[in-house]
Amino acid sequence: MEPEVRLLDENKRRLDGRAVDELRPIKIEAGVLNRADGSAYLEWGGNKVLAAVYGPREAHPRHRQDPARALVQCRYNMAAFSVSDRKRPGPDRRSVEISKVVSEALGHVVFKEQFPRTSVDVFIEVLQAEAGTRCAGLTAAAVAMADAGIPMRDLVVSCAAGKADGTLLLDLGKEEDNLGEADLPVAIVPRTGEIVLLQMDGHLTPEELETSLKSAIDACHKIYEIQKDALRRRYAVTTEHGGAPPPPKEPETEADTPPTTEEPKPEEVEAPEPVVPETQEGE
Amino acid sequence: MEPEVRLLDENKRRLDGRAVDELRPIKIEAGVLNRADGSAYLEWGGNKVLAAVYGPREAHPRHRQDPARALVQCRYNMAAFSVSDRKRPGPDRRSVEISKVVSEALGHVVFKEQFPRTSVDVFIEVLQAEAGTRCAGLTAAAVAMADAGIPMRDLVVSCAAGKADGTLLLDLGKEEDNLGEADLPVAIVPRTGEIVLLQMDGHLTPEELETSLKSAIDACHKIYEIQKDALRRRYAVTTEHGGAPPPPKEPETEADTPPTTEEPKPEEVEAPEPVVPETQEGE
Amino acid sequence: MEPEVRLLDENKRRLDGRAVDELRPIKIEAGVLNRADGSAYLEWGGNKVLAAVYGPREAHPRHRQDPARALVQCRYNMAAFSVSDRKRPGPDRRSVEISKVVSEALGHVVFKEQFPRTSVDVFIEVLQAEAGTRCAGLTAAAVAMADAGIPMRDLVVSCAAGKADGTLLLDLGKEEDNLGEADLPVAIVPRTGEIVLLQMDGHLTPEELETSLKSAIDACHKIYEIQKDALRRRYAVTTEHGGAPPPPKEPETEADTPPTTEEPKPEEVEAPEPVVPETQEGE
Amino acid sequence: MAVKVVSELTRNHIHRLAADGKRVDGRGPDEYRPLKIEKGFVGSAEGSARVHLGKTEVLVGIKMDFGEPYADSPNKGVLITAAELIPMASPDFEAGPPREKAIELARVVDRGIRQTKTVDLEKLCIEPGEKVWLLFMDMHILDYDGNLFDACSYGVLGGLSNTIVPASRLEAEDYPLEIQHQPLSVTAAKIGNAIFLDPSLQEEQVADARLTVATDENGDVRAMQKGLNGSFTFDEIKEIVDRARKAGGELRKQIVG
Amino acid sequence: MAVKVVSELTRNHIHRLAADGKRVDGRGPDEYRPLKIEKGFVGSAEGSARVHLGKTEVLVGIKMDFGEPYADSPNKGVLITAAELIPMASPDFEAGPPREKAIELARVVDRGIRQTKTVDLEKLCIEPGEKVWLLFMDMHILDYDGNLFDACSYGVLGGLSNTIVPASRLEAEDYPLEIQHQPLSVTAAKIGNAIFLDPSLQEEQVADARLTVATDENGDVRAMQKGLNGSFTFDEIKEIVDRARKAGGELRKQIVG
Amino acid sequence: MAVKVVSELTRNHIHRLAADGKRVDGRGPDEYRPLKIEKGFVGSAEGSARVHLGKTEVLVGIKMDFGEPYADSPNKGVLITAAELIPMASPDFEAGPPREKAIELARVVDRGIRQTKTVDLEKLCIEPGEKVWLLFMDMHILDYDGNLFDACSYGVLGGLSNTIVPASRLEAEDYPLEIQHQPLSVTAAKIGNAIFLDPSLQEEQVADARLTVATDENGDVRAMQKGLNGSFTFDEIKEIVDRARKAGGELRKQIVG
Repeated sequence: MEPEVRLLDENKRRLDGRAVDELRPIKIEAGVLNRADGSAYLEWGGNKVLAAVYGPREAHPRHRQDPARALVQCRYNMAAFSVSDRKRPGPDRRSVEISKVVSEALGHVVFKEQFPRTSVDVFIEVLQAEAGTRCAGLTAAAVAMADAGIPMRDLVVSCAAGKADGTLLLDLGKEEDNLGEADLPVAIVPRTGEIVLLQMDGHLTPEELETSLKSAIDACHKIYEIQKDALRRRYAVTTEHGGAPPPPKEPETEADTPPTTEEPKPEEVEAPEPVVPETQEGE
Repeated sequence: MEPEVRLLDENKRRLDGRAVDELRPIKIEAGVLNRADGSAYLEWGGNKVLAAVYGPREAHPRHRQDPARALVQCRYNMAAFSVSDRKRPGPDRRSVEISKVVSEALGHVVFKEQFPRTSVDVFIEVLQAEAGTRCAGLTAAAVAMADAGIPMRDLVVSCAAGKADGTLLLDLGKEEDNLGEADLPVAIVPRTGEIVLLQMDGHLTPEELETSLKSAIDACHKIYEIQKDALRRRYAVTTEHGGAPPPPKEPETEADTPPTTEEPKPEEVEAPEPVVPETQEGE
Repeated sequence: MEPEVRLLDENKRRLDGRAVDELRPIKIEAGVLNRADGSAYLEWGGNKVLAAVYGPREAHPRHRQDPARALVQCRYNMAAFSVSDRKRPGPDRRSVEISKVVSEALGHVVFKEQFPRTSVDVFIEVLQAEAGTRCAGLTAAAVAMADAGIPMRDLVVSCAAGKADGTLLLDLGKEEDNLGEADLPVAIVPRTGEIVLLQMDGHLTPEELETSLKSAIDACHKIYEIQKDALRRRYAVTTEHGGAPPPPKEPETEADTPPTTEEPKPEEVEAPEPVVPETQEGE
Repeated sequence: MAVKVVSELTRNHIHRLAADGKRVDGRGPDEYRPLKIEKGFVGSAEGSARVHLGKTEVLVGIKMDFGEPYADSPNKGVLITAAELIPMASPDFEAGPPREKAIELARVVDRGIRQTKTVDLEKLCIEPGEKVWLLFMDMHILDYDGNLFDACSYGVLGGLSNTIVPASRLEAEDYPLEIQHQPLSVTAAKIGNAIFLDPSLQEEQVADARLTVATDENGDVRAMQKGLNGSFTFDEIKEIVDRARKAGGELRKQIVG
Repeated sequence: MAVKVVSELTRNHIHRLAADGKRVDGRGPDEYRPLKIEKGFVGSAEGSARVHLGKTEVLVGIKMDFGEPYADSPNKGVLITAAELIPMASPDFEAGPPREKAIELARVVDRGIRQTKTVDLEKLCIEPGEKVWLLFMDMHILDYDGNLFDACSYGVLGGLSNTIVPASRLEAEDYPLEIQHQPLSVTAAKIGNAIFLDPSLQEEQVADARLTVATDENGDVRAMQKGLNGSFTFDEIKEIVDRARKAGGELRKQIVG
Repeated sequence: MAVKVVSELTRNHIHRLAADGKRVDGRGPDEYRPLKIEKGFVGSAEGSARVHLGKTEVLVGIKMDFGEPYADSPNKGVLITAAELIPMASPDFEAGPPREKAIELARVVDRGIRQTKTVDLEKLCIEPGEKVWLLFMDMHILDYDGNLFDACSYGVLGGLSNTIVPASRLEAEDYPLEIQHQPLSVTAAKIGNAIFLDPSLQEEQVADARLTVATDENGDVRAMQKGLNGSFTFDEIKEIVDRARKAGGELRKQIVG
């Protein structure tokens, strides 16, 4: 794993010119599909991800229904052509695991008790992949859920930090991910700072872990602004996609908050302007 | 696809001696199985096909039931030993597609509204295959449905036309199918001439397509007579297969019509003596 | 199949030193698992087998329920690491067949009519395999069923006889099984001598078959004592596995009979002291 | 497969007759239903046989192809047996991968053929360790009125006995497959205390236990399989083996001629 | 897929309009919904096209890899077509292996491409009998508002027309895949006695019969597929072929243009 | 797997205890249940360990075989990890292919082993690009009373530490597999505001969130996995990592000795 390729130049600039604590460019658009109850398209560096949400709808098969609350069920899928070597269609073990942890993370913010016996079905399709697809997919899925008007405490937002070439990096790119020493995908609920997804593989000292985790969390807050902006644009426009967008199921009360603030928590600190420390991240 | 083997001699005779507009020999026997509600055995050139029908019976799984009408569900299957290279048991993609188009074609003639929530299950087993098995199977299946006493407007009958060696041919044989330029399987309801199955692959000009389609339709009318003859023989004999055949579920009213004429359509032109034009066919 | 390895020396001693009519060492322990309703661990020569029983519990899927009686459903499974060449996880055709015949054998002794619509689920896991695993598994399963308090007429006990190197042998070992001429697994209900499992493959004259069958049956009676002993020990101890064992669902009435004698059959001959004839066995 | 229910009336009727040694269709205890074997029915197969056993009908096709030998028998061809209980044959059969009933059927028929060394697998070796003949025995059940074990056993033996090895694919001449032995299974059903050979479907549905015994042309036993929840006594086993040997001898004449 | 239910009201409304030759969205009988093709959308694919046909959206990716040729065509590359009706696209689509609808879709699109010899498979041979290019055409349905046959047909042709053969993996230079023909499918739906091209989902749900016709740039027919329980007359077939040729010509300009 | 229901009574009881920092079975917050490891239990495996962690029991078998390396690591052996939640172990486990719970378990345990470079995969190369050792780590769950992540982690490390490479199959001498590092996972469950290590099944069923941390013998972190719908604060993560490092050190002594 000692990379022969140098991933950082003498000025600590990365292969794609980024600083160690710099995110790849991120672009989100909400409400891009017609059939789904809610949807979002996200580009994050070379990642292109689509998320769609159906529900709350009757969960099936029936025996999976929970009589006390809604299920939040995510299916993460990579298109066959999304990677260099064609991926066989259908879920592999990696996809199954990602679907599970993403479902758990999204489940935290949904007011599940309001919709017993139903399912909120979230579909993430990776159309083009370039390191960090689970973070990209989860971030897109939260926007799609808001677009679908699913009552939620807040959005969920995800970003990875990591280590490559001996240096802590934010939001690992492809080579950094392949040749790097550690990857730490994180997802948080921005208003509370709660960590709802956390995975790690590689090699980090406890101190490095703490620094990386903080760096990823800070980046999440930045990405949160992009999410909210996408939702604001979605409900500002009316006919861009041929026809007025459906009103969200929950009325929007404030212009600058997403339509998901069913239960505002005024006592919580508003997401501060994130300060990305001298660290680095990646998937 | 320029065949090195010549498929026609200088007199326009085909490899098996047929004229361009000549069908292979066809033989049908109705009521050949004991357990099934209706059945038929068909030989068509080198094809040996068995069809069996069960139903109308409760459709299952339940969630597939249609509260307003019966389903007509066909399963086309090739025995492992029916082709030169042993076929892996179980449905392949080709079988799934054939099952679908055959189900749709047969569904057209069944009085489905009389049997809501049920299924008419049709099983086609290809025991020996030699080009044109879907036409053979569909033709046998219609006889088996009549044998089962399923209320139907009419039989369905199928034949293919096509092109090989630059010439339009009726009812392509094995080499003609493998080396030929086009195949056009057709199924009709003979009394009305309605086309209920139509597939094509290859290369035909619009004029060739029209000629071939006409040729296949004309051949269908000839085969219809063989179908009716099989049903007449079935209800003329009593104990050939050990035991009297079960009476059809709908009473037979005329000796020379199949037991399927639940709703006679006297205004429709009786199938004319088919005149096969100077054309040719195949699968 | 003419073995180049001699499986017997000049004194008719086998590779592992056994006499032709000698069983491998057998050890059974009942009640070894916590979650299962009943369980047993068995070592038989190089075989290590675990059996667990759940039930009677609601059978599912529902459409498999029998309204008149309980199902007895056994799943025989080999751990991937139980054989020299790693076995792919999941049931192969051999396992499916063994599960079927073992289920049928165990089903004979259960008072199934007492528990309509339920299932008695028996799980046999082969942890280490060395010839004769179905006999080992079935023998262990019967003890686990008794441990679970399933009302049974009697235990079931199993042993194989066979032929190798031209000689009839009891309880074939690994090489004897691989290179031998015949294998005859048998299971009986010891109190009545009824034969509830019988399979054979190889080559035996009718006389050899009779002798082998008798030999296997006699051995079964010996193994029955080991089964009963395991159950006696199970209900004599109280806290060996951390916590008192659950009382069997049916009260134990006699100290020296297994807790399964729900319906004692005093008229039946008590299992006689088995006399193993000059024969031999194997799987 | 859903649980097969037979009316209590039918069950009692068959059991009452059986108590008198009588069968519902009037056959004697060891009497087989009419057996008809049509060999070479399938031209696309290397060998085949269509078997009618009463109202039960099976079609067996033998196919041969090239393949690799198993690592532990590099100089032997490979025998592959499969049974399909297609839904055409019975309202109780379902489409889909083989369930336990089809698997048991294929394995028991295979055992009879394999254990008897019906085919000399070493003669099916083409290049040791590299290339051997695969011999596929596919059993297609067309009409199910009981006793598939025997019908398939006869179909396989019948199919093998008219198989032509397609050696011309190897630039040699085609030749008939050599059959070394003629194993035949005979199946008995126990109904109450009666034991009948060749059980019909009705008999199978009310039977307590089933025993299939495959014997070779010398009357030696090559494979056995007991089925169902019931039991046999030691003496019953002996008796069935004896009756199976006798019945097998007569059936063999009809099948291999 | 569960049975799709449309209200009787909707059904009657569409049928009444159709009786007057009118469509529920105001289109003319042969008028296609707005078609938008974005080629090269997927950078990780050798070729790709994102297609919007009205509110229907599909993404087609073309991937190339090395593989072995089929035994009966040792000097030809291999074309592999797959469709995924992912549950994102419709509440009626389920996760899991492709069902009959997806299989039919993939096979019909494949037939159009293959029968037209759109790609010269012999040029995809690297080493005869040993190594050839596999050409994967994966159709990902993202938003389902009817007429997948045509949307996928256009996506595949669009994707192939911007495919770069990654020959640099063979120490050669990458080069654009050559397209020999431009097959395009046109799909018609019959509603009562009316026949409309490019049926929307609503129209599909109430249609009696469906016919897809793939024509090449010369207007010759290369593939056809009739669907649904209804029927066509001989004259209707002729008419549809004629209309398909005309419509195909115009669509072709937009796609390969 | 059906939804696991725990009575509200039990749930409240455990939560009330947790609010006081107490556990339902009287253990301290960082106290593991009794751990018993029996190495070499399975003679047919190259290495094995049977683990009792309280009433949870798992059996891990290590098998080695020849195979081909991955194309992108031609000089490395291949590690394959699988978990079977067999229905023997719990009324909630079903037969069949592994579901998401088993897949997550296998992947998380695998990650700990792989990321720590516990085994030097380059030493498992036999012939670069051609032939390498496959190292199968199969985890068989026999009795399920919670915390499978840790029980399996210990079983795998225990199994690897007594694995003998069967080099005699290559005409060499068998030798013990070298273990380079000793990763151990420690799992914490959050119940209300309390955090307990080694959750029992009852605790798992009422827990809000779960965190598994695999550390090596230096206390560095090698793998983590958060589970369940609940959340952790930044400080809780730090605290758990700290407690995991301490607990891991003590457990390591028991396992690798």
